[in-house]
Amino acid sequence: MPADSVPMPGESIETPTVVAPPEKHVGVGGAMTGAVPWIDKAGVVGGVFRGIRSLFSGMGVTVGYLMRPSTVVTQEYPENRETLKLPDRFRAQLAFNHDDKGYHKCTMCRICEEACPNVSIIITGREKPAVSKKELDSFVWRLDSCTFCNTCVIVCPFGVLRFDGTFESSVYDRRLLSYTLNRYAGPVASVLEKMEDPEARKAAMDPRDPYSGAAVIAALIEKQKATKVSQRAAREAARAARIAAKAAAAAAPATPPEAKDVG
Amino acid sequence: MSWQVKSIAERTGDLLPGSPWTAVLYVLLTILAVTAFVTVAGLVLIYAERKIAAHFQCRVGPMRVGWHGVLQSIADAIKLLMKEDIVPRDADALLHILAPVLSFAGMLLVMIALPMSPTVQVSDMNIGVLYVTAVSGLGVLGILLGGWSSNNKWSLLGAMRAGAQIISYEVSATLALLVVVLFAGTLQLSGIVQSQETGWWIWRAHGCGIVAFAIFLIAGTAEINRTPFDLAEGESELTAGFHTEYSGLRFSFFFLSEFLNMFVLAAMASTLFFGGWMPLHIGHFAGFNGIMDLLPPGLWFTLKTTAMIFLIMWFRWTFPRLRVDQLMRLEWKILLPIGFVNLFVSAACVVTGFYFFAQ
Amino acid sequence: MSVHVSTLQARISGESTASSPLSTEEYFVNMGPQHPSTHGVLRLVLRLDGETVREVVPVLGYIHRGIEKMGEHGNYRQFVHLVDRMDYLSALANNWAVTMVVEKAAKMETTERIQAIRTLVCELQRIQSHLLWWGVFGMDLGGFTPFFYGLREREQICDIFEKTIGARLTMNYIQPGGVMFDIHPEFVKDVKAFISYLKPKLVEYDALVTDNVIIQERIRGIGKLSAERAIALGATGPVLRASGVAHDLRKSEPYGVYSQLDFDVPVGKDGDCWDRYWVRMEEMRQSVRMIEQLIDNIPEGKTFMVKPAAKIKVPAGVHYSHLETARGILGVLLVSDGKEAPYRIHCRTPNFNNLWCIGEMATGGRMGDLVAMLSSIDIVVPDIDR
Amino acid sequence: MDALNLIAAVQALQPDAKVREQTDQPTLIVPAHALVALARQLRDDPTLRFDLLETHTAVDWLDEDRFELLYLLASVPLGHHLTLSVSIDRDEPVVPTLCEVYPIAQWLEREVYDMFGILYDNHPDLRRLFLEDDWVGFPLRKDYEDDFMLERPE
Repeated sequence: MPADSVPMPGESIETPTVVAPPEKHVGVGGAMTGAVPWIDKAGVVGGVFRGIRSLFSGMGVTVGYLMRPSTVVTQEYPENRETLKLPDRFRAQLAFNHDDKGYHKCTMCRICEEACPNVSIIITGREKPAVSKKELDSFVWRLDSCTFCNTCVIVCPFGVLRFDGTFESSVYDRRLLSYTLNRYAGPVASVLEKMEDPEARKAAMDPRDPYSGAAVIAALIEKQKATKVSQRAAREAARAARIAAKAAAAAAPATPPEAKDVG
Repeated sequence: MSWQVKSIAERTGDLLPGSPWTAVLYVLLTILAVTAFVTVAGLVLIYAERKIAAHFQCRVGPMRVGWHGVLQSIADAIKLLMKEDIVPRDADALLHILAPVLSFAGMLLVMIALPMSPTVQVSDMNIGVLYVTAVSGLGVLGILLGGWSSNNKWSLLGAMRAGAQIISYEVSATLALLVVVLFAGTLQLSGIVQSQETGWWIWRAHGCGIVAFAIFLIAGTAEINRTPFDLAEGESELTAGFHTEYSGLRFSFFFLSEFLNMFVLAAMASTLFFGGWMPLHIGHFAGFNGIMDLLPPGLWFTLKTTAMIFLIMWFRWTFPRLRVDQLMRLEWKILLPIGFVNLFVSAACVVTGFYFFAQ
Repeated sequence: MSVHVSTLQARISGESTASSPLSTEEYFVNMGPQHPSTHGVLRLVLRLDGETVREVVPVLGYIHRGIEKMGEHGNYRQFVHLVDRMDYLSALANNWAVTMVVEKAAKMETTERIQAIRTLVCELQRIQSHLLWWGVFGMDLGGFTPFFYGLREREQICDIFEKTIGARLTMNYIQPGGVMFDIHPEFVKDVKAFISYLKPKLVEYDALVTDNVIIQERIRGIGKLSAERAIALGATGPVLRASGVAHDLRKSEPYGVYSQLDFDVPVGKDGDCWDRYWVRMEEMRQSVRMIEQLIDNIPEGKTFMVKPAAKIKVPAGVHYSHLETARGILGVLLVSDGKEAPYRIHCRTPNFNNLWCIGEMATGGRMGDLVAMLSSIDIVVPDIDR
Repeated sequence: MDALNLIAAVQALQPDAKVREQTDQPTLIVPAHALVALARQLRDDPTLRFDLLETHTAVDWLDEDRFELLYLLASVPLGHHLTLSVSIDRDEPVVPTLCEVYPIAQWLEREVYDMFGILYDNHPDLRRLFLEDDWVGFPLRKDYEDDFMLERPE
């Protein structure tokens, strides 16, 4: 490309542009910015009148809304609870899809737990599975750390999870923000439905308190504390080894000449 | 017909004829009356501002306390009374405490000169206009002291802006007042009202009145630190300007005096240019004047003042703020020359008697 | 070698440069971290001479969350939702920037429908962002009412997003391989209703703010930035375009379906606050134009090309792609070592560079001008700090 | 200008520059001492005109014991891109500053100093950008350890 055809900044390549802010300057001829002494500026009277007119047109806009109370957009929240309808997809609280009988389909595959960006989902299994191989004990969801990214919902292969619009979730105790989503511990719906005896079904299921998540998290934290101590010890040992190795590497080239000198 | 002017002073005299306690009783009654009025008017104004602002902005404003939030101001007052009263550690404590009182006192003192109806006026001085101009200047002292004593750079900036602004605009406001004084031929506020018996000065003075009114309105808005001239507070620039460091009761003093100053401005504007409590009269057209007289003068005053207040609120909720140097240019390069020319023209009108219904 | 590491304290304890005997003592004042017009937790240390600004020293980091470090600890899909929290007013564009670099690096395919939906929601969000900016701009200049009008219209866009995306601010909608949901059945109808609602409002905005004499006097001729300086300071987006440089990635390196759309790039002349204001107002109109062209022509097709749970493997190397958000060029630099998590991920955010211009603009101006300039740059602080 | 021509043109200016593999933009590895001179040439050359430093960041290659500095240049009028890559020793991370060529580098380099501890020679105002002045360590280095850092439970 020849140098003289190079566009300058501003005249960039084949971009259709709308240039130039409108020239109609409604200011008072620079009288107030002080750029030009106001008497010298031609058309200052017209400028002043245009300026005043612009003020009135602005006042017209505001008074227009004052005169029309129908334009009020305020929603008075607790009063409009009845009519307030949030869209279906609104992400406010994670919930389990239980079928009509109250069964869920969670197989404890832990895909959602892995997909969760910040460990807001904690899944624990039962110690002694009664019926099937893997049985869900509690599916804990931490509202306090959830970012509502919806990833868990879309990755779930069985459609167990959904976000619903129950947005009034404020509580006075932070620990209450850890919910146990499953209503019972035990096998998945497919296993339960194969069981003919309703009593056996009931025996396989263990009711779960929605607010028992805090206990699960507390136990997890205790466990992590213990592992963290050992992890830190290992890390520090590795660090010391690294430093020692580096020191040795630094000392190594220095040693031979010394030896030479002695020799 | 002519209105009988009878102030509280005379009425107190009727109550206890010849007693030496008259003066004491008079002072007590005045304090009670003015304080009660100021409190009620302040609460009403704050509520009105919030509601009007809300509807300008497609909102509903306070709705929860009382019917449509009518008790909101009272709830706010209680809240402000109960708040912690903070004096910053390195502030000049005495001046910090004194500043809101001064500001409030300036506003209260103006209040006693306002003729709200022929019978409701605390003190009808023969130098009324001069008194109002002088005493309302006291408010700026409170603002300056408050900003300076807070030991905060934002407060200081706000106070300096306010000082420069109020003192500058006082000049224009006074020039506009002088126009009416010239036409009325008196400084007494009740006299000015009486002089408008054949029509308001805004239309009787061949445009001089309109120009003077416009200047007075602009300068007055600047004096009471409201948008578009709220540089002293300058919420988006100086956080809160001179009252950044004030809380609780002391803040409410500043707040209340700001709102009551708006009332004072509106009352002065309506007194000087719209006849105060004087009903709408057209010359010596007795039939029309008689119909207009059916409404009591107190109501006329209230209506005019309310309209003025609404206008000032309308400005505030429509316009953005000027910059500090533009503010000064507006005053010294635009308003002041116009004001002077206007004064000369009106003087010529008065000398030649060239205005409507000149006696 | 002269590497000297300084501190903030040393930086702001310089001597007064008062030159004439008339000039007063200069002083430092902290604007922020909590200040109404720094729009968040930005701190500007100002050296003032009376009302005149002599120097601006931005102090950043009050909302630094280490998003780049967090990105190294999760996989690519998990990084997408983090960038929502950078420039929260163009969360969708942020999503798209990450998605774009991941798709480009991992050679994932998309359909026309996906690209059209992405373009559509991003343009809607550009309007949304500019509306909020317009309101805040009015408020920073002291007029309170524009703020409510701007938010009122923005609310409608948020409602549209709520229906389709399920969130109002932090969307996490545009994902590597598609978009999280197909558009809501009522989306087209809602957008059309909104567009016809917005058009008269834009005229009203002109009456209330654009033509207002006080606004014009306040923002004309202040905060000037020449084209050369704007580029040298790394400004992008409306700030650069207001200086007269028609640099818009939607035109120069079209992504999405921008190449099929007919729109103009608004360009200013002097690079002052007024030009920046005007460019943004015009951009809203151009976005309306784009949406009108697109809304009836969303092609059919799939909206998610891969299984959401599928792992994304990005070949080792350095990958970079950028796009135009409401504030300028957002680039995502991805350094991969072939594993599931990025080795290093860096976001080139528009606000970071745009804020850098404030030092040059504001010097010599007044306090009130500084607020107008800061507002005309349209900063979003979390985007600066990341 | 397309990638091949671009690389040829830059290599004509700086013969030491080598092409970096595994990138999706034309990327050249440049020795640290030649960086400033090359950047100035790139900016001023009328056929190249890289007037915009789009971003600058570093990568910590812990295993190879080096920092890789990436300078992403773009040309606003000509619309092409180029990345410069500079490798420096991890133990002595000093590199000349680009502040004089691209003013924006002042902040970008401060960020990189803040996060990686890379020292910029002749930088006019080198101090931390995001973190406090008394922060210990450089968070984006791969060997940065922080007891408060959240870890994913296994």
